[in-house]
Amino acid sequence: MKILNSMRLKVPSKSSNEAFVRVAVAAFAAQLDPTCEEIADIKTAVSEAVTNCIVHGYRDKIGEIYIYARITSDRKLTIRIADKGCGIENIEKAMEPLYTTAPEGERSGLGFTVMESFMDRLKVTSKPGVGTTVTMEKKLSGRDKE
Amino acid sequence: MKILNSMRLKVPSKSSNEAFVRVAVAAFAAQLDPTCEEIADIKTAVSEAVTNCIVHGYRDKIGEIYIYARITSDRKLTIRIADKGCGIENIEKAMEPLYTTAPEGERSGLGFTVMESFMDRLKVTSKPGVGTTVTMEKKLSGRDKE
Amino acid sequence: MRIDVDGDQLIVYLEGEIDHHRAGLLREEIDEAIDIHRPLLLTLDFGGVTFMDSSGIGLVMGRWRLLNEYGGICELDHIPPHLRKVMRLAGLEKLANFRNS
Amino acid sequence: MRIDVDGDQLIVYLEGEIDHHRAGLLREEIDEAIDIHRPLLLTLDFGGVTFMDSSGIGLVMGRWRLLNEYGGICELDHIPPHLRKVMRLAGLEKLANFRNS
Ligand SMILES: Nc1ncnc2c1ncn2[C@@H]1O[C@H](COP(=O)(O)OP(=O)(O)O)[C@@H](O)[C@H]1O
Ligand SMILES: Nc1ncnc2c1ncn2[C@@H]1O[C@H](COP(=O)(O)OP(=O)(O)O)[C@@H](O)[C@H]1O
Repeated sequence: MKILNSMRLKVPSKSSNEAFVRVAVAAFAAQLDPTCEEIADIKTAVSEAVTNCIVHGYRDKIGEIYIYARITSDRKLTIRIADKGCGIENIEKAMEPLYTTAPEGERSGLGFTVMESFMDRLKVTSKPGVGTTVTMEKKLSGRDKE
Repeated sequence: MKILNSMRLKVPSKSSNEAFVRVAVAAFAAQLDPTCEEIADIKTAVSEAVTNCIVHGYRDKIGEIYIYARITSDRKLTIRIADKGCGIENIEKAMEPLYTTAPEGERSGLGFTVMESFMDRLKVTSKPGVGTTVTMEKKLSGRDKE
Repeated sequence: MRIDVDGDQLIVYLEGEIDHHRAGLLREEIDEAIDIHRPLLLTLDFGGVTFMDSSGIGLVMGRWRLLNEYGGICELDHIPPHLRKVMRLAGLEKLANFRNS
Repeated sequence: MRIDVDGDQLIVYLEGEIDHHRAGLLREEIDEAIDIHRPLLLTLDFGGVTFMDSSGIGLVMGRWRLLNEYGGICELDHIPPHLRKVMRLAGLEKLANFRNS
């Protein structure tokens, strides 16, 4: 599969960047001429992943969030979002719907569930004390050209 | 001056990234709640700088374009756009209105002129064989909140 | 965001994008109004919402709990299609009443 | 992009964003039409253009030169405010006629 385009983005873990990153990734994905629903799906999944870096990964400190995105000739969008924060002890448990370690912050425990349902594929790798990387894939439908 | 937020973006020098980068920088600048005219100014200046990396810096090859943007507490947006391309021999001459080394590509020689007039400050540093860096600043007006 | 009081009912007209960044601010404003008026019915109107991630679910569940504490109920109104997709994941239909959706 | 022929006149309705990426594609299409019809008046209508950088100036100047070669003239119509800012930098008012702007 040929890589058609790619981008790397790095932002500090400030909550105002949740909106910025999801718009930036959506603008990147625009090259594949996605439908409105696909754009909304992508924005929502990206928002979840970035929020997790801010809320859980770096919790009370500011660190860097690393975003990589690429599109390939099979119309597949791959997004990788990583932090060098606290990491996850038990990934399987963390991915269970409604499981959250931050109920006091009114987290619903549905971030991973949203990422899984709105994208085609989700992979989470993490190491306590080292950081967390989330990789998501979505194949975009070919939209009819006017 | 306190740095409120910053972002680093890296994309290959493909012409489809002209649109992507200007939208991404505009989305970043949105935190300062700019006017429509300010957004248009920023997008146009960014488009010129990115196009120059693609058309002149890397000419017939693909290289990386490095974008850095930050906002400070005085509502100043700083944008740095750099390539590791061919560089510029004579910066002063290059910045003259209507001067272009690529008339065959229908370049108008107005890229730097646009950057200078649409932003408050423009600084160009370049070294032949090493690359070119363009730094632009614009102070955004405080818009009345509804 | 506009908040209307109508007898025992509090209607919150949400708008724009609801993410973690904004949910905190919204929560404060809504809870202040709940604290003052102690409504028996809280209506969260999503008609003007253009984006929402799971932070919005946290916002709804949190308010639902708050009203539940003193016997109030919560309903969601005018949910745009894409938000419904997120709400369905949360099973919110079982918690709060859906109207005009 | 729509291109209309009206006697000796060719009207090009430009739309969307004009940057270096798109200018190349637009140029090809417009020049093909010019080649076929040899218009005495080329009208570039910018009414539908939402963004333009100096690549658009190159596009206008290139077409202007092309028409000039055989005695045709060029006019620009419906230029949105922000585009006018770019056009003014280029002194395009002196080259082509501005209409409805
Ligand atoms: N980037 C991360 N760094 C550390 N822990 C994380 C990260 N992302 C998720 N987690 C852990 O996984 C749990 C579940 O995440 P998620 O499904 O997104 O729900 P929520 O964010 O609402 O808690 C979190 O509560 C947290 O403990
Ligand atoms: N990033 C760059 N790398 C190498 N040369 C550049 C770069 N940017 C500008 N130049 C040189 O400066 C000249 C003037 O640039 P500019 O004012 O943007 O006009 P134009 O892009 O239309 O030629 C270019 O023709 C080129 O020779």
